[in-house]
Amino acid sequence: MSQQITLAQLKRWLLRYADRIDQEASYLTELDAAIGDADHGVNMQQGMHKLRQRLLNMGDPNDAGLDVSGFLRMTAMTLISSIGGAAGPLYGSFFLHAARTAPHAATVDVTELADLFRSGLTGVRQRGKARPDDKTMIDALEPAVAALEQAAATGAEIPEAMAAACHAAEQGMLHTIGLEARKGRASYLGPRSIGHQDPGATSAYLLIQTAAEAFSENGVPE
Amino acid sequence: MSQQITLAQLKRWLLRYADRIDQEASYLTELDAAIGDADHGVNMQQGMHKLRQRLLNMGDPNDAGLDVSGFLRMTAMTLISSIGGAAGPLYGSFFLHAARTAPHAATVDVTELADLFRSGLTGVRQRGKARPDDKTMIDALEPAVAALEQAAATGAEIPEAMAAACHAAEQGMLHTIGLEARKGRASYLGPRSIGHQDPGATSAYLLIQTAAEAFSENGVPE
Amino acid sequence: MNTAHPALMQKKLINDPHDVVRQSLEGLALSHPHLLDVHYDPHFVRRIDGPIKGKVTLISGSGSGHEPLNTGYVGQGMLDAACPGAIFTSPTPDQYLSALDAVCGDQGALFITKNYAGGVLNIGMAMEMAQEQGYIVESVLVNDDVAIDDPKNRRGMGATVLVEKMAGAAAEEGRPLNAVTAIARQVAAQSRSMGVGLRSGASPLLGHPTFETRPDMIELGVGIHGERGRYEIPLTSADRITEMLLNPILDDLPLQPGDRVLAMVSGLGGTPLQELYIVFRHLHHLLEARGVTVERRLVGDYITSLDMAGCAITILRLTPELIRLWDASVRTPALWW
Amino acid sequence: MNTAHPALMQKKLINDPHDVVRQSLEGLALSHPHLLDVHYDPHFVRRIDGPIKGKVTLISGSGSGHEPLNTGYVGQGMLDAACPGAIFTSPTPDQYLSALDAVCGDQGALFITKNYAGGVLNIGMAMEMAQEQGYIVESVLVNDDVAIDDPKNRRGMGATVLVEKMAGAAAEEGRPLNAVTAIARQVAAQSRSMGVGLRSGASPLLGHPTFETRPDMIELGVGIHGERGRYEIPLTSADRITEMLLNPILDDLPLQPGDRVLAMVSGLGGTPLQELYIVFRHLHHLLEARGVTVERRLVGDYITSLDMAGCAITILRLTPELIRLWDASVRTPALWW
Ligand SMILES: Nc1ncnc2c1ncn2[C@@H]1O[C@H](COP(=O)(O)OP(=O)(O)O)[C@@H](O)[C@H]1O
Ligand SMILES: Nc1ncnc2c1ncn2[C@@H]1O[C@H](COP(=O)(O)OP(=O)(O)O)[C@@H](O)[C@H]1O
Ligand SMILES: [Mg+2]
Ligand SMILES: [Mg+2]
Ligand SMILES: [Mg+2]
Ligand SMILES: [Mg+2]
Repeated sequence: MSQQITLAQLKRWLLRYADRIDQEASYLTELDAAIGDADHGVNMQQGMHKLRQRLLNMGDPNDAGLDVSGFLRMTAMTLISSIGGAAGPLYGSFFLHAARTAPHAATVDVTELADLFRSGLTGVRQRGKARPDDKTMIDALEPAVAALEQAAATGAEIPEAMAAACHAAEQGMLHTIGLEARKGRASYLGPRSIGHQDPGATSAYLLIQTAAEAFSENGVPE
Repeated sequence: MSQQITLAQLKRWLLRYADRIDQEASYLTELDAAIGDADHGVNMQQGMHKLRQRLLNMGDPNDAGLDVSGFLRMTAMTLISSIGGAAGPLYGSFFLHAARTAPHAATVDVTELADLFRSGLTGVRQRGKARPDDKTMIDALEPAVAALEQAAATGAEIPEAMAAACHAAEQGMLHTIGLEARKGRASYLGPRSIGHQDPGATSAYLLIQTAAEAFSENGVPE
Repeated sequence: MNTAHPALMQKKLINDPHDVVRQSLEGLALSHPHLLDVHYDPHFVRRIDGPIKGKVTLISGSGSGHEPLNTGYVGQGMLDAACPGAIFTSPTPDQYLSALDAVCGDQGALFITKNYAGGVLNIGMAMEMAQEQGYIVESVLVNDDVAIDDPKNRRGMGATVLVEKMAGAAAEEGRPLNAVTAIARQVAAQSRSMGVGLRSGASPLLGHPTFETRPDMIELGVGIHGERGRYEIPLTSADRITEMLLNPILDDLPLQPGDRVLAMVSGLGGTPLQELYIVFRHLHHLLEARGVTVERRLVGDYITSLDMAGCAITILRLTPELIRLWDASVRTPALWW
Repeated sequence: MNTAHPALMQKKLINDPHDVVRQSLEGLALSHPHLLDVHYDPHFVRRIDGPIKGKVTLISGSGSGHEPLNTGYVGQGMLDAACPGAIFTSPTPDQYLSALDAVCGDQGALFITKNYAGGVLNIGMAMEMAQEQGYIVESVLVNDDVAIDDPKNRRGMGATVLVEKMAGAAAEEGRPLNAVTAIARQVAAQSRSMGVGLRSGASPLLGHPTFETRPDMIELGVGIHGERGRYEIPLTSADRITEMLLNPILDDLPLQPGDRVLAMVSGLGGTPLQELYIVFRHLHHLLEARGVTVERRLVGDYITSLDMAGCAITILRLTPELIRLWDASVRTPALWW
């Protein structure tokens, strides 16, 4: 059997993401101050704080009777009800759509992971109607998912596949600097949005990055 | 007969004061910004601008049928109706009371001048209820009038008497720097008013200074 | 805090920056105990006398920091509830749903939101959930900001106040949901706005101004989220700025001689009334010079962007019906007649 | 302009700084054509329906820059006329006299002014001239600012709004001059205020802020003329600041459990409503904790100091009669119920 990502790892991912968001909140907010409304870090922190509380209260997700799909769905609902702004529904849609594709099982393998990430991305795209190069979180997520899919197709193990996804997300995030925004608040600035890194692409990169970290460690106890 | 100050000289005095106020308006306003409400220069400019217009429209005061008393009264009414704030009624009272003491004649000598300045000062004191060392225009006017009186009593000619008054006004103005205000807006600052020169004492010094200039020149045509 | 520019740090009358929205709502509730009731977690502000039978329910939502919008427009003749999000952050779907549960009468509900990605996405989710629960709901998107060329991408600005007032009056008259929705859409369609920022405001969570303007420059085409404008232009006279705000509005909403309008000048939070009157003065002159009658007017802080200095102009083309709805009695913290 | 500190230069929506007062009045007139009429040179703003037979006439004056005070309080149930001086400059006696000529009915007039040297001196001259011309006039000086120890030297602050409202209601009821004057004096005597400034405003004529605050310091005990406060103190929480504003008020106006008050928080022009609510919230808690009932309340920009950031608290001890006068109908640009 190929390597599996456990529910415990999914949980560790999101706890780690919550911590990373706390660390980077003012950075994200400053990025948003440059081309948006200076709230992205705060919004994400608010949502991830709520999610952390739920995750910690939940104990072992298996004992809580959750499978991967249910776990992702719970994550989605929590984020939707606590982030607000553009990021809330978008990250919410990511997890909601991922949950739809995710197996009703306690683990996922790399192919399933790629599928559910793709599905999540489709959710973000359907909800937000943004396309690549619109200077949004899509620009980090799309290359990450593509890299993950490719790695999975070529039989890569999880750490390797996630490292590729993480690298692609980072490139995508950096690529937003040169773009003129066509979606979201930054689009109101027109050409003045060029030269600034998109805050949502940055938080999306951190999401992939923490996933890469959490999915590559094995059996580390909570 | 002793030296006389003519109506033409009185007129020249106030025109000169109007010009000096224009030059020093922002200085006076900055002084007021430090311990008051940043309007003294503007207020004085407003009033002296109105007065200048009247003086220029009037032509020769003698032809306008004015004596010294009437001339000072017209000045008072103009300032009262156009300066506002504390300075309007106070400078207005100065000229109103001076007019009461001034002769119904076309000229005044140095003793009469000292009398009418004293009377003007009394007007300011009655209206504003301030005493010396309260950090107000009184602190420039009081020593100036005293010096003028003393010079007149010792038989000084006008230029000499006015030079003494001007010097005393300047000393009085500078003396306000060390004082804590007890009257006017600066009093609200309490001890924080110390170390700043009083704007009203400064405009009062300029009033005496321009008088000294105008009364010492003879027969310069308008 | 922007320690690099201590002189530019923004001092505020707040306690913990994270408590600003909640404590401000508590103060609002205490300021208007006879008009409003505030619910916390999730946050919404409701008319004290709702739900009202036979009346369409109006619910509006937006980020905090635009006060009095929207919480100040809750009351008779206007909103049944307002959902305040975090600062500059659209409220979440469950705020809308909780408000709906609390105030929805028997005639369905209209959601009003400004056209921002966050507003649209959250309202969209709220609508889906409300419909799943059996509610009859409609929504209107306000997109009056002509600083943005593409109408579909235009931000909602001052027209929001006008939509809420006129749709509120229509609801109060007992008109059905489709009619109230049509009024709201009509007001939105006939309104245009444009704003200018002279000095950045500061979000309490940021602690310093969102951006710095250069000494002689100002921001033309700002929204109400403290962001920079579409263009940076040299500071000029109030009259000239008024023209630069009105012209793009008129390019987009061609007014004919004889047309009657509501003209609104809203301060952005840090500009005194004195200056708003100076802008309104010239705006009035410009409109009357085109033969347009300024039939109704609103000058003051009605939709703000925290403590940004500047203002926004909104023009609404009126019909006799809209005038009647505007004049109808209203009793809210911020509009009362 | 403060060229040494270009970043601190204050940008404003004005044309020529010398035209600010006049153009702002023109904008006010256009904003409220059904309520007000503005007279220029000398400047005064009058009720459109005055003079009113059988009613005592109320005239208030103060420098410009405190908007909506006083021009925004002209109308039914409040002032018959307001005389706006230059910015921060008390109006001249002939402004009062021209206003008197225009609006005085047959019951005499009450002049209301804040207790500043300029206010007192100009009103004094106006009274003398009016009496010479045969008018029956009274005056009331408002001196509610407890930042100044000596009551005789205290500035007039927020109590001015309350005096104008309640004396206005008494006049509208047809009470005679001595009774209206007594009400006005009672309100003034039972009111106390204290203000805090977080950031200096800027007079258009100065072009830059009146003063600079140090990064972590604020000004406690400011008036409404853009001046520094009585004390410079470190920036602290809204709750703590509220206590520092309320305590000196209570030292001077000892309230007993069971007392009923009107509590007002007025922004100084550059502080958003959001923060005023946070101050009001704690003010309310503090008063109720002492057993004092906050019976009436007013939160918003009612008496300002151009674009200064900060606020002032005013507390008025109420009687049943004062409550009735407060609740009486009023129709002015800034207060309307
Ligand atoms: N339509 C969209 N599709 C995808 N991502 C979007 C869209 N609109 C905005 N975003 C993302 O959301 C980020 C901003 O999120 P946030 O600041 O939390 O919300 P808001 O813009 O409402 O203040 C942007 O940086 C961008 O990456
Ligand atoms: N009671 C007073 N007696 C004499 N002079 C006074 C008195 N009050 C104020 N002044 C003078 O007036 C000056 C301020 O004038 P100005 O700034 O024009 O008026 P305001 O204080 O009303 O703004 C002070 O600097 C002071 O010299
Ligand atoms: Mg944002
Ligand atoms: Mg002054
Ligand atoms: Mg936002
Ligand atoms: Mg003054």
